[in-house]
Amino acid sequence: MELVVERLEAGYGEMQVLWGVDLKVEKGSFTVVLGPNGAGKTTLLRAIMGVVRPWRGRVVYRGVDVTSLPPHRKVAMGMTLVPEGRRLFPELTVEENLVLGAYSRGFKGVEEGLELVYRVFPRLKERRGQKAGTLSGGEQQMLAIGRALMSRPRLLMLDEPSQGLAPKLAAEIIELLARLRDEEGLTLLMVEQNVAAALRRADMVYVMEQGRIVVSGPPDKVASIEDIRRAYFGL
Amino acid sequence: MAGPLLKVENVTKRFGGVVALDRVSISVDEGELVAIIGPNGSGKTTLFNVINGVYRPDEGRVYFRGVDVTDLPPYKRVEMGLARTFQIPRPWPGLTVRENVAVGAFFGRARARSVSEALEVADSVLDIVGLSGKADEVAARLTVVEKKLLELARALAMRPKLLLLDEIVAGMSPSDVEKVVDTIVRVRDEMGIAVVALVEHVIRAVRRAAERVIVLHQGRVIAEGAPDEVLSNPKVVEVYLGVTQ
Amino acid sequence: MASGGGLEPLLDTLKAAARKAGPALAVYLVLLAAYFIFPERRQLIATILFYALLGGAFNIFMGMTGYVDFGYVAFLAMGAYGMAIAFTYMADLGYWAIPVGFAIGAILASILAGIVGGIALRLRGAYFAIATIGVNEGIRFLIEGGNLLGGSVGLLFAGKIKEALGDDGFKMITSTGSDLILFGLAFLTVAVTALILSTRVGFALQAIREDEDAAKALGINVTKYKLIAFTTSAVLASLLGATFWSLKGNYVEPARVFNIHYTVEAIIVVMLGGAGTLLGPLVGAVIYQGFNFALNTYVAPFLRELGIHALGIHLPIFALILLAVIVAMPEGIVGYLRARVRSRVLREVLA
Amino acid sequence: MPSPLRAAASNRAVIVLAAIVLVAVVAAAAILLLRGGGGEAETEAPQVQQAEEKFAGTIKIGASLSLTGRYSTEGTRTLAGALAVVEWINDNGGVEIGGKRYKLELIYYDDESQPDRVIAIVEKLIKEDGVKVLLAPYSSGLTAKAAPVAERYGVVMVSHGGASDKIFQQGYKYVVQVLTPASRYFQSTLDMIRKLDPDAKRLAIIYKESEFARTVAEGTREYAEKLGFEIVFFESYPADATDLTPILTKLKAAQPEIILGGGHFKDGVLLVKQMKEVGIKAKLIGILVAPAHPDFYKELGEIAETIVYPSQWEPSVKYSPENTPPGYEWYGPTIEEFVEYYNRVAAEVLGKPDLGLSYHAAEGGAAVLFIAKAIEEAQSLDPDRIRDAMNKIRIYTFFGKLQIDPETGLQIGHEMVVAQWQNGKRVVVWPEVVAEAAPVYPSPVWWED
Amino acid sequence: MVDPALVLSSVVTALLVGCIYGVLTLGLNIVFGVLRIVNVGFGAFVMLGAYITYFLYKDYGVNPLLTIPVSFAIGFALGYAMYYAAFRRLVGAPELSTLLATFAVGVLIQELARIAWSPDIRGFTWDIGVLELAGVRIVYSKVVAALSALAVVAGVYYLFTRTRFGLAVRAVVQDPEGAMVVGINVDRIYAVSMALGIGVTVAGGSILAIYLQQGIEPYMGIPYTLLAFVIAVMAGLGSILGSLYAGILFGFFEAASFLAFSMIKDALGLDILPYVLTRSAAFFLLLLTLLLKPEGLFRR
Repeated sequence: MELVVERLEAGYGEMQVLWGVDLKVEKGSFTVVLGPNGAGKTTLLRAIMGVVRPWRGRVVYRGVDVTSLPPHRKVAMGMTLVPEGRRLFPELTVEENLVLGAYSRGFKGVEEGLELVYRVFPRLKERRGQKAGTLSGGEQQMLAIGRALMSRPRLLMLDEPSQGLAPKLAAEIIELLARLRDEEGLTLLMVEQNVAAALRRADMVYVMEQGRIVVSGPPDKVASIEDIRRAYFGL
Repeated sequence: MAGPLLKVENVTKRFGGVVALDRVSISVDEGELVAIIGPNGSGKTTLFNVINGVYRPDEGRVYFRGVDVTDLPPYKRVEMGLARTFQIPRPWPGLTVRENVAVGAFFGRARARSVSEALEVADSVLDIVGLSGKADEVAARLTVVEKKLLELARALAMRPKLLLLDEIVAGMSPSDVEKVVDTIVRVRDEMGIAVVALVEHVIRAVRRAAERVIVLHQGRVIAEGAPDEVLSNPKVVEVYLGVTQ
Repeated sequence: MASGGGLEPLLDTLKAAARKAGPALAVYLVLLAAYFIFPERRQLIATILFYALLGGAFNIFMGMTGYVDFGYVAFLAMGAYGMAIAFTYMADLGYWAIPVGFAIGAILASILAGIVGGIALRLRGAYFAIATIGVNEGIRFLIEGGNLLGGSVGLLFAGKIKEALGDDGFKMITSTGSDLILFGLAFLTVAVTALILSTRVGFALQAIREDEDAAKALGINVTKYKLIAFTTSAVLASLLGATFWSLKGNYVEPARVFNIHYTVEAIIVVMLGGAGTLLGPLVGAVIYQGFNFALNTYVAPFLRELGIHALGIHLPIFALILLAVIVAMPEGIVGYLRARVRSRVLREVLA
Repeated sequence: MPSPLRAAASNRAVIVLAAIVLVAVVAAAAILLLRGGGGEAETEAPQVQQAEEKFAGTIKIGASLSLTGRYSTEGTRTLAGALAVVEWINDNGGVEIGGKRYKLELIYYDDESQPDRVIAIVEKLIKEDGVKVLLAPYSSGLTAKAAPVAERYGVVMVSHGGASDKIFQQGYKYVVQVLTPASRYFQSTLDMIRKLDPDAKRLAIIYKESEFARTVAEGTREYAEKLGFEIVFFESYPADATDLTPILTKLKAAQPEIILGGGHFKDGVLLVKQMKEVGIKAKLIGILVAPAHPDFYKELGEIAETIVYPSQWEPSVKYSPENTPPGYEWYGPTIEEFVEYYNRVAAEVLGKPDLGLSYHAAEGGAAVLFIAKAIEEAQSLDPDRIRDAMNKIRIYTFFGKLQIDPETGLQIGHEMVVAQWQNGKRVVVWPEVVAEAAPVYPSPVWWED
Repeated sequence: MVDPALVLSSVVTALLVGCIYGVLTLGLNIVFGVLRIVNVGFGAFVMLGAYITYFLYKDYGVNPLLTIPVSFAIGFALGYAMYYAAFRRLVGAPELSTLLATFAVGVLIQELARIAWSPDIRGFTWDIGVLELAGVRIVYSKVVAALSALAVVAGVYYLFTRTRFGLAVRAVVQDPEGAMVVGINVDRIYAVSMALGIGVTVAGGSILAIYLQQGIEPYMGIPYTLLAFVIAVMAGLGSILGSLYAGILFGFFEAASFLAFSMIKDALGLDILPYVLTRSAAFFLLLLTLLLKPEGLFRR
């Protein structure tokens, strides 16, 4: 198991958001968490990463209990999060953003890292000297993923990578992630709303509602998936 | 009152070189429930902000209740009966739910004359949206859906003539969507408020409630009419639903 | 509402205001009683009142809007100068010089509030704080450098008060008279604060404090309400400055009346007690001044007896306590209690 | 996270506890703060203390002094000086009233150099501690705050560190002064220059922008014009100026022969130092306050040479019973005795053996002397009788002549001495009767590079 | 009417004193730029630096220049400790809390200094000669102080723009959460930045002491706090090189307005105080800056 989450509870201030989430991510898999706004998907990723401190429960990464480690330690261990809203450094150049991705490695292997990212996202190479804040939405998303790749992660977590993107672009991004999984041996854990594109590639699906996992299983085995899709999008 | 409640006439709005709205004209009658749909970046939010006065259009005029409000600041329009909710709810986190709504009752068209009056209004509106049980809770502690309902209540407490709803059902679970849409329809029916809702994804909600749908694409109105008719319009399917289907 | 008359909402408002004002008024009444029962502590009580009012008037703006006006002391200075001008140049008015002095001070303060408000209220956070410091220092150095109103020497006018009010009048107004005016100001401040809290103004201000952009987008005329609070706070501060520094102290010196130290003390009083609450500044002032007075006049001599010569040791101690309060109870003592008290009655008392 | 129920329970316990503690603290504080010494104030007669056989009782003098804050340097020395004289008087039989001898006691509190503290302290001294006479706080500003309180309670207050003239123009009845007022600070210096060099004409005045220095500067200008000087430069600088070079360059251009000015210690040192840097040369440079401080030379070294300053008092001044002027009566310790007591008090009572002696100390001591003399003359502790007695006092002390203007309480007897740094020492050079040495004039090539 | 020597002297002073202002403001600006904390207790740290130089020079004969790194190290340690003792919990807290907390720390340091070193005003003389230039005398120690100030600014600039630490700091400033997820120990960056800011402030105090050599006392830093605020706003809160530019500009502004007010006074025979009015003008300049260019004059 790449990642095991057990009875995870977390929240902000006095407000509890996660009410005991159990989740397993298999090595090399593409796991997707679905759910409406406010279900706690983002909080789940933030708690796994340690951006918010879990209240209770455990997060085990590759057999090591990492529940209370700070994010920078987790990045060093191979976990990386592409956060909601991308969280780029808008005043820094594209390349500076990418270089910072290798921070946890003490900036080792920056050259190879950049090579990889520019191979995957040729657009970024064209814009390497441009400030990140001036990129288009799609390019920013590429940069966010590229920056995450710079830390050479083994587990890549993504928070709504399709947010704000045209459906076509969103689908492309997801295809690309799937390719990365296949080529680079990444494990992917993704939180999404754009169900259709996500489901096509997922190995395992969890559906969250109000801070709890309500349905889980492989996409084709979860009987209600179609219903969910219809329910959310009316299509 | 003669004429439509809201009339947007040939409005153009540019940001730098980008044309966000390109000669958009729409009108809304009293008590009507209109949905404006369109993909991200189609200009929906810009149109909203032109209507409520956050942006001033580069060209064109906006009329509300027969008055040219193009140059009026937002608060004046609110006093005339325009209320809105936010896509990402923004209640005042430190105030209680009741207090949040009471602020609404003080401003807008309602203009409560005393605190007790404002709180009365607040309680009655909270009843309508089904938040009475949380009245004494601090707003920060509500769930996302509850915050959206709170925003709706706050807007209603202003006794608006026209309610602008920005993505109110986005990302809600199906049961919540149903609940909220029912509430909106009920409010419209009981209070006679015209509603303009922005909707990006949740077409189901549009089908369920809207009487008229306006489709925006790249800053232009590309279709308008009854929901079923518009949603089956091939042009709309192409630009709006895109490659997904 | 059925009658449509204006009386019912007014009564409602007054009732709500009275409920809010009750606890603070009660504490002031206790202080007033203490003032008469313990004549040897009148100046201590007056000093506590000064700080309670310093915090109270400050609180109307800062507590309700979240803006920190570092140049706040300038409003006290306006009041102090107003009263000083009245006596220095219009001593033949006799007792009328007092209301005239208050009026000049209040007018100066509201003009200043209008100008500063118009310029600086557009700024937020640290920028606003620094801009207001700038205004305060700018005026001070203008008075000194331009040699206006006595320049850096300031106006000393005890003699003029004697001239206007006679010897007995002087004694009365510089002691009991000004102390009682302070009490009057205290009641006024509480009443005004309670009234604001009980009307749309208070709701608007709280909304602005919580999220100014949301308030604006919701149709609240943000500028107007900020200015109302700012000016109210300024005028009350000017009355305080006129009373405590001019009527009681008879001496207005720019280096003192524009001293930022008083702003910091106002913040301390408010923060100790709790921002945005009526009881807060009062509690803060009692603790701040009481603590100071006790340490200074009882503990320090006691230590001296023991042979410990640490002059002013209470200041670093106080700084540490302050730091601890900020880190552990950011909402102040009253705020801290309110957030943790479940009883509704008690919560209302603490509000 | 503890369970909500448990949390609520523990919360309640904490609140109850907090409430109890709060109530207890408030009650204790209220009792402590408000109880006061009501009983004491009623006792009109001096209190009898059995322990001290020698004395029939104690007379309390009160003081609000700046032991911390911006006047703490001066305040601490004032305290030591006042305590030194109190001890000297007690060692020499105390104060006599009606054939009985009373011990003096100084009750003092720290006012942190804050005017608003002064008010409460002065009242406490009068009402609770039952003091009969007050020493004013240090500085004119604080004295101006304390004066109305003393006035309202009808207690005599002696100003020793408030040189302001203004306070004495307010018609206060109970406020009197023992030091030379600011407006006369440079008078003796100007007299000296006139005598030494009747041809000197061009005078520059540069002062710190403050009430005190401005009063001095204006008094100097007025007196200098009377003596026929031409004022070629008259300007001020702010208290916290970082660099005075520009203003000094301008002063240099005015080509003065004599420069008088300064304000307080800090800016005075800076002023002199930068005068050298800018290369100003003059026949005589007189600076307020700063040169009187022993550290002045320590910091400036040779730059301080030949700097002249007006002083309320110098340890080396030769006031003695022998040169008592006619019409005056010698009273109190000799200078040697004063210095001895001062050093002992500083070391033993205040725990500061290295507290340098300055004129502030002498001022504090002089105020105590003036009070003691007045009580003996009045033969009473009644404020009005003390105040009346003060009008008649003409004494000569280690501090020099003391005599007040009966109408205003302003000091008219005491004169400034003029001192000069010569070879690393402060030397009294004027007036001639009490001078140690002749002034060096003109300053022989004031600064050579 | 205007004496050329006066003008030249004003220019030189403006330049020299401007560098000092610049380095002082820099200390304030680092803390604000990274942690968004306005250090109201600023003056206390300046005072600390001045005392360090004073004691090392007076008691141990250390060359004052060498005391600058010592001050920096002490300030660095102090800032680091302060962060973990109190300010860690205040990152992101409302302005008021941080303003008061820094104020309390300032009072604490000042009062401890007063108790430890007495309120006496101290000074020293480090005379390394004078340069005479066209009738204007320039003291070498001032030049040395100004050059040290430039060196400190240059060092900090290099650190923030040319090193990977600097890159990480800028990342944290722009998006703390983004920095967190790329593996930056944000807490550590805050701590080091606070340490750096306080270190530069204390070192600035040493430089100031070399410049003035006089008036060292526990409360000496207070006026510099206000001044540094004004200059920081002109620089743009958080701007590094801007601090220096604004410092020098402010030096020139002071000199120019002094000359202007002097001329007005002489020409019109007004009873005004030019040097004091200069201060007034400075604060109105501050307001004007805030009004017209709130992001500062030197913000790119």
